[in-house]
Amino acid sequence: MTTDTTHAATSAEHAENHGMSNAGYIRIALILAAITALEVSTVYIDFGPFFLPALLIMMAVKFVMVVSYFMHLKFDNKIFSLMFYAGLILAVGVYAAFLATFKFFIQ
Amino acid sequence: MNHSLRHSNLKSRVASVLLVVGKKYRTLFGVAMASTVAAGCAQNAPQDTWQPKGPNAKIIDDLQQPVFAVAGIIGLIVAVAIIYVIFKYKDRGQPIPEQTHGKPALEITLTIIPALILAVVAVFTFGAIFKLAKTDDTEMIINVTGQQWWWEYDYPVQNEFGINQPIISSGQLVMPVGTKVLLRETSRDVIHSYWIPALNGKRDAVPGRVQTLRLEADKPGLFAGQCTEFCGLSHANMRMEAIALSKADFAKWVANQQAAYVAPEKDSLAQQGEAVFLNQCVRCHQVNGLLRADGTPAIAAPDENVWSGAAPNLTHLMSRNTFAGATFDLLSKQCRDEVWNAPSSEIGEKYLAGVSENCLNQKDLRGWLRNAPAMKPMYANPTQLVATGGKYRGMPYLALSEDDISKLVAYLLTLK
Amino acid sequence: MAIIERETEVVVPVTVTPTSTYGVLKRPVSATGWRAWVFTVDHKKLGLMYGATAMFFFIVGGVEALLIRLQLAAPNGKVLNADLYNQMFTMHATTMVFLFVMPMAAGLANYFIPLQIGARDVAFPRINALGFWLLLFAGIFINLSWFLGGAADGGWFMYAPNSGPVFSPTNGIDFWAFGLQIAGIASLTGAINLIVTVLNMRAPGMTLMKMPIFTWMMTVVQFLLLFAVPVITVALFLLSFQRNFGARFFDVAAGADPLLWQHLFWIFGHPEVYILVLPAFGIVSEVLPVFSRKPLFGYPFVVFSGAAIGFVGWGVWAHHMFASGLGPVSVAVFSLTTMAIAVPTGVKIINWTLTMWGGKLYFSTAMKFSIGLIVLFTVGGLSGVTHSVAPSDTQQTDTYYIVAHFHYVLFGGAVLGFFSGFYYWWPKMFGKMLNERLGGWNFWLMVIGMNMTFGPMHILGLQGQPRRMYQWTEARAGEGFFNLAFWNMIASIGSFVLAVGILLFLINVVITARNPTRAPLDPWNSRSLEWLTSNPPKEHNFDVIPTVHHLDEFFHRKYEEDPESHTMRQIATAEEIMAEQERNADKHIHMPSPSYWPIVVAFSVLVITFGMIFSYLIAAIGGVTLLFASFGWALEPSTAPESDFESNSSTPGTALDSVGNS
Amino acid sequence: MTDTAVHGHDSSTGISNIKLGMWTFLGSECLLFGGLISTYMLYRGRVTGGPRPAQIFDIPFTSVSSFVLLMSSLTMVLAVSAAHKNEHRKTNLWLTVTALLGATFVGGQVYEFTAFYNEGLGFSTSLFGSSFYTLTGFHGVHVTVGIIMLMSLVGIFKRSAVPGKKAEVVEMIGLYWHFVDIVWIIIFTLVYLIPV
Ligand code: HEA
Ligand code: HEA
Ligand code: HEC
Ligand code: CUA
Ligand SMILES: [Cu+2]
Repeated sequence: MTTDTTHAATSAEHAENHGMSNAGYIRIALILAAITALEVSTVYIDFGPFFLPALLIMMAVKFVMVVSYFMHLKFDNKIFSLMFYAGLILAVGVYAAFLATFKFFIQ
Repeated sequence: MNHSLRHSNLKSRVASVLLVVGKKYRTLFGVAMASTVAAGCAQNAPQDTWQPKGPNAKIIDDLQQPVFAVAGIIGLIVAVAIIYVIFKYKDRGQPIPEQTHGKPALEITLTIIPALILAVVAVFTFGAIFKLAKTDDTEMIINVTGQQWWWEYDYPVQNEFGINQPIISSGQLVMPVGTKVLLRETSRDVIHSYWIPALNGKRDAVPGRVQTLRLEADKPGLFAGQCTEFCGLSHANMRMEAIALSKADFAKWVANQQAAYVAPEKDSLAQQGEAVFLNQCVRCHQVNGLLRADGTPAIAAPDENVWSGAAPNLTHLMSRNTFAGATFDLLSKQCRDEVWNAPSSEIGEKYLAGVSENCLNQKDLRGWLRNAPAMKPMYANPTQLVATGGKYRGMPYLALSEDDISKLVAYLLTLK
Repeated sequence: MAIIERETEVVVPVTVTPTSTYGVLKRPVSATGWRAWVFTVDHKKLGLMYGATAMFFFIVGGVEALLIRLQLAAPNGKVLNADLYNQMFTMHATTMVFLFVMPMAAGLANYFIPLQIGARDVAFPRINALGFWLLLFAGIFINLSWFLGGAADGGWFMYAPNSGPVFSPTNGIDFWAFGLQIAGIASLTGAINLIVTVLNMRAPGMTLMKMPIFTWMMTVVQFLLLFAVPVITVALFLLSFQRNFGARFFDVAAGADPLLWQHLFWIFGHPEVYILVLPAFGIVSEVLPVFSRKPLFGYPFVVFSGAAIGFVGWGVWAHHMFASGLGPVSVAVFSLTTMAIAVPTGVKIINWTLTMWGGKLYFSTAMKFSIGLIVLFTVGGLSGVTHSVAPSDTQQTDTYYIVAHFHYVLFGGAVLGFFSGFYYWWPKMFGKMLNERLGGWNFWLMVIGMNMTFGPMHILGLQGQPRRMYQWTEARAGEGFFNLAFWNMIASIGSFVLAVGILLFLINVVITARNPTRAPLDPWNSRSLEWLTSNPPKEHNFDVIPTVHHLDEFFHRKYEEDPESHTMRQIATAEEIMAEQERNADKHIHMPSPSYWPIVVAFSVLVITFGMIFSYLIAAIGGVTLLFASFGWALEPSTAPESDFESNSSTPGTALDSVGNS
Repeated sequence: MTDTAVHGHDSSTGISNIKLGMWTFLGSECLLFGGLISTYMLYRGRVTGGPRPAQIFDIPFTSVSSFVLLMSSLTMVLAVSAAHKNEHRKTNLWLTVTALLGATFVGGQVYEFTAFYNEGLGFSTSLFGSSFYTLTGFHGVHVTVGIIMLMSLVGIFKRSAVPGKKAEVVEMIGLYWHFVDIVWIIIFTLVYLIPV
């Protein structure tokens, strides 16, 4: 269990888990670019009531794609996902509740 | 039985059980806290939270007494269990016991019981929260503004109470009994909190917001209160009192507050005092109806001198019993006691008498005029007011001569 | 329980430390004397340094508290003026919370987590050292404000807009805000470090559900820190930007809502209170089983309830704002969640009681403190439940009833827990036993003193005495013998009883240090892995990394169940087990080498913050230093190359000596 | 195990300490940026003086710089990939490109800030101003720190070959970089695209 063996273990893990070729990355990037274009289009095209949900969904999709593929979370040990998503979900939950209390401000 | 818990049959039955338990074991909570209670409490502590004097405070009290009792009982159970274990299982040379790792069934039971107790408490809590938040049954509105370090009351025009022009007062809140009064609170600088324990819980006065607090008194009386949000240097000296008057007495009070200004008699000391006042005080303090020597109305401009932008309106100063954030008495000790210890039925009369020359607490009022910041910590040293652009927070030291002070006192005494 | 120490004469395994310096700049060689401490990256030394720092600040905060009590002993107190009083309680709370309880917990976590999980150090030793130095500098920095124009005076939750530049024109709050930022970085790095350590460096066989409960509770605390610290970081940035760069965040004239600060502070602040108390819960959960000779009752329940407290603790923050004007819906929701949190906490109380139930109780001082915690924390917890009933809380909030609540949970919880830990672990940390008789006095004076001090505050509060008042007046004190004056006086006297109790502890420490008798290897007949090391542990902790088969591994190496009577029968002594360890010791253990960089980096951060207050030029200098120090850090390998290690087996026991040097 | 050298601070699970540490840190950063974003969301409409968001935002411009930052994530991941394959020159190349794209983004932000300032939105102008500059400024600082790290890495690699761990170091900085990118994904939508 020296540094070297540990490192060997991790790079071995990478070798089999990398899951993506450079072409794959480029494909992801293209999808991301396309979504961004779509996002920006909402400024110019009126999507009516779908506007807000659509924007938020696109945002979430981009977010998850970068995290899963560029950051390898999809292929890596689950514990990394746990650490990151715990923070993310907590943040979303707490801050949503926080903003909600301002809305519930009744008097 | 308390009316606040009378919603449904089941609820009220649970409530009455809790209440009986509550009354019976009222003191146990304190006992569990290893203090001698009940007998140990001060009598007539003016800010006692366990002596409601109006329906809103009663809603709270009816809710909290059973909760205190339940908490006390649980505390006692834990304490008894620990003492029992200590004596029963102390090391008497017995063998090391079996290494058991717990009994899930017992565990789950002992988790569910507290959860159920709390669920019951929660139901009543919800009821009380929404009852205390009601505003649609309001009968009278008073605007309350906190600032460093005193409270201003502003009674908007409400003809049904004889209030035909806004009344502005400070320190002591005067209200009619048996009337659902709604305070609309805000602040001119930092957060303060309005609290008259006998009438209701606290509500913060937050700058930029208007927040409401219901008050209602059952009987005429004087109720002490204190600002309870830390608001800087003189937070400790930001007190207030609520005075509940019978409806008739309240009408008299209103009438007096709206009475026209009576200028002091010619060539009296008071008239000289008026001149000093015009010279020194009116830049901050408004006295309605006061005219300058040239006959124009004297309008105070506190916003140019004081950071919060206001100073107490002194038009009817002597109708109040206390001054400077209810920190000091305007009444001498003896006269004060007469008002405060009067039976409920006589309070109105005694209070409406205001401050006469004989009853005036000369010492404190003169001290105040001599050097206000020495009596009550305030930001009044001009060299330290860079951050406020030279504006005071509180009343400054004015370097008045004793002569002027005497004149001013004479004048202030006319402001009934 | 008397265990005679047996002289073992096995080959002492050696820790090899590099003998030459290397790296871009020269690297400190593990030495003796002050260098051994200042450049150390050893988790045990850092733990002790955290502990000593925390203890120092405990006394500072305590003396501040005594001044407060002196002032309030009688009406119209004249000991302090209003301005000074406001600084005093602000700094009392800040010191106690951020510079005593949190560092003390960090110290114990540092010292014992690696030992309890069978590791040789933490995951990032240099970051560990950085954390300590940042904390120390933060403490010094905040307290320097006393001498540089006045300390912070806004109360420990520093509500806006009262904390704004207009209402608090001195530098005190700037010191406070920047100082807490530094302490925040320290906590954050510590949290990351310990989380990784716990997740990644457990000895073989130690699954999460075999982990000692102290480590578990500390892990929950680290997660709370991990997520709570950034929230106050944001709040402090907003405040500092407002105070120093003209931002408008809490400027009502610009339309700001002062409740923003309250939310941000309490989103941090409530998890914070569990950060303060869970370490103590962990200690108690170690101590009670040891002195009951029984495993912790319902270990999984205690673990999950700890996690549940940590989790639910995120959804209750607005119970500090019941009077702020949230509106009834929010109030109702937060009232409910607050009640909910009493359930998992109750689980703990119940499990501790049941752990003792049916045990074989030995009342050492450590045990006394733990039992004291159960009872006194419960009192504080129950008053907490009375606050959770929002309408009642509007009568209680900002009165001494609240002050009573939080001192019962903080002093009766966190502080008693720490003292339990001190008595329990002292032999492990210093190889000496604290005097038990003095310990008894220490315990009783502290418990009596604390009840005298904080018990009356329940009454004071319910009688309507608001907190944070530099003076109280007889006009509002009521009549009768037991009026507010009486209870205030009792509380003040009590605080001095308390001080004497704590003084006895310090005396005990001195006496113990002078006493040459060394502690036996396993004085308490303990259960968890940290006792599988010598007293104090060697630099590399374990001669062999243990393989774990049980919860309470160490106990199960010593005892076996008698199949008939179901009682436990001893099969080995601690000495035998240790001797066995030494025989099989790993031959060649590389420990991380000391480093200059942690203290340099920490110091540059200190310089930057000074500069933020006094001159941007200084800040810039600090920034440049920080940049270079970071490069130095990054370019320094965390261990020396193989060739730099040289066996120093000729001087066995060096590691022990250097730790014992304290 | 007994005969090999045992380092005191090694992982016993095979999971890299530093990577786990990095992810833990990023989890924590979610609450940092969450707080700043929430503050902005609360205050974005509070404009007592100075321009409103919709009056000054230049969506096409920001879209372009957002796109630049997004693409820097691609180059970053290519650098990581090259590092794992031990392609030193490619690694350095992609790292440099990433840093350049990042610098372009920061440059865009500096330009944007100047433009807004000239249109009357200062840090102290309004709550919108304070919270906007704080949020985007924090993000900008994160990007800048990332650029410094990338450039330092290139410099270090050029001078000496960091043995063994190189790929891991690149990967860590990559994680940080991507995180900064995803924060911008959120900011771009919530701040710029949802009108006030
Ligand atoms: C160690 C720190 C700590 C801990 C553990 C707690 C624990 C709790 N706290 Fe406390 N609290 C503080 C520190 C702490 N608190 C501080 C510092 C403040 C003031 C900050 C300031 O204003 O300066 C404060 C303030 C505070 C308030 C705001 C008061 C106000 O300002 O108006 C409230 C309101 O709900 C509250 C509630 C609770 C509750 C419900 C718990 C619960 O977790 C308690 C749970 C425990 C028990 C209930 C006892 C054991 C349980 C059983 C035996 C089971 C059976 C029980 C029942 C069925 C009830 N606390
Ligand atoms: C962990 C936290 C912690 C701890 C341990 C304490 C410990 C103590 N606290 Fe503290 N306190 C707080 C946290 C804590 N407090 C907080 C958060 C507040 C709120 C502040 C605010 O409102 O902003 C507060 C506020 C507070 C107040 C209210 C002030 C006010 O509202 O105006 C009071 C008043 O009595 C008080 C008293 C004490 C006392 C007597 C102790 C004692 O237990 C101290 C015991 C320690 C010692 C006595 C030191 C031992 C010293 C020696 C052994 C050396 C002997 C030397 C000499 C005698 C010179 N505290
Ligand atoms: C720069 C402004 C300023 C000037 C000038 C000033 N005051 Fe004041 N005064 C205040 C403020 C502010 C308060 C409220 C202080 C407090 O209670 O915290 C106050 C309070 C008072 C009170 C108590 C009022 C109450 O209802 O509680 C009296 C009486 C008083 N002043 C009289 C005077 C007299 C008489 C003069 C002139 C000689 C004077 N003041 C000059 C600002 C001023
Ligand atoms: Cu106003 Cu406290
Ligand atoms: Cu809380």
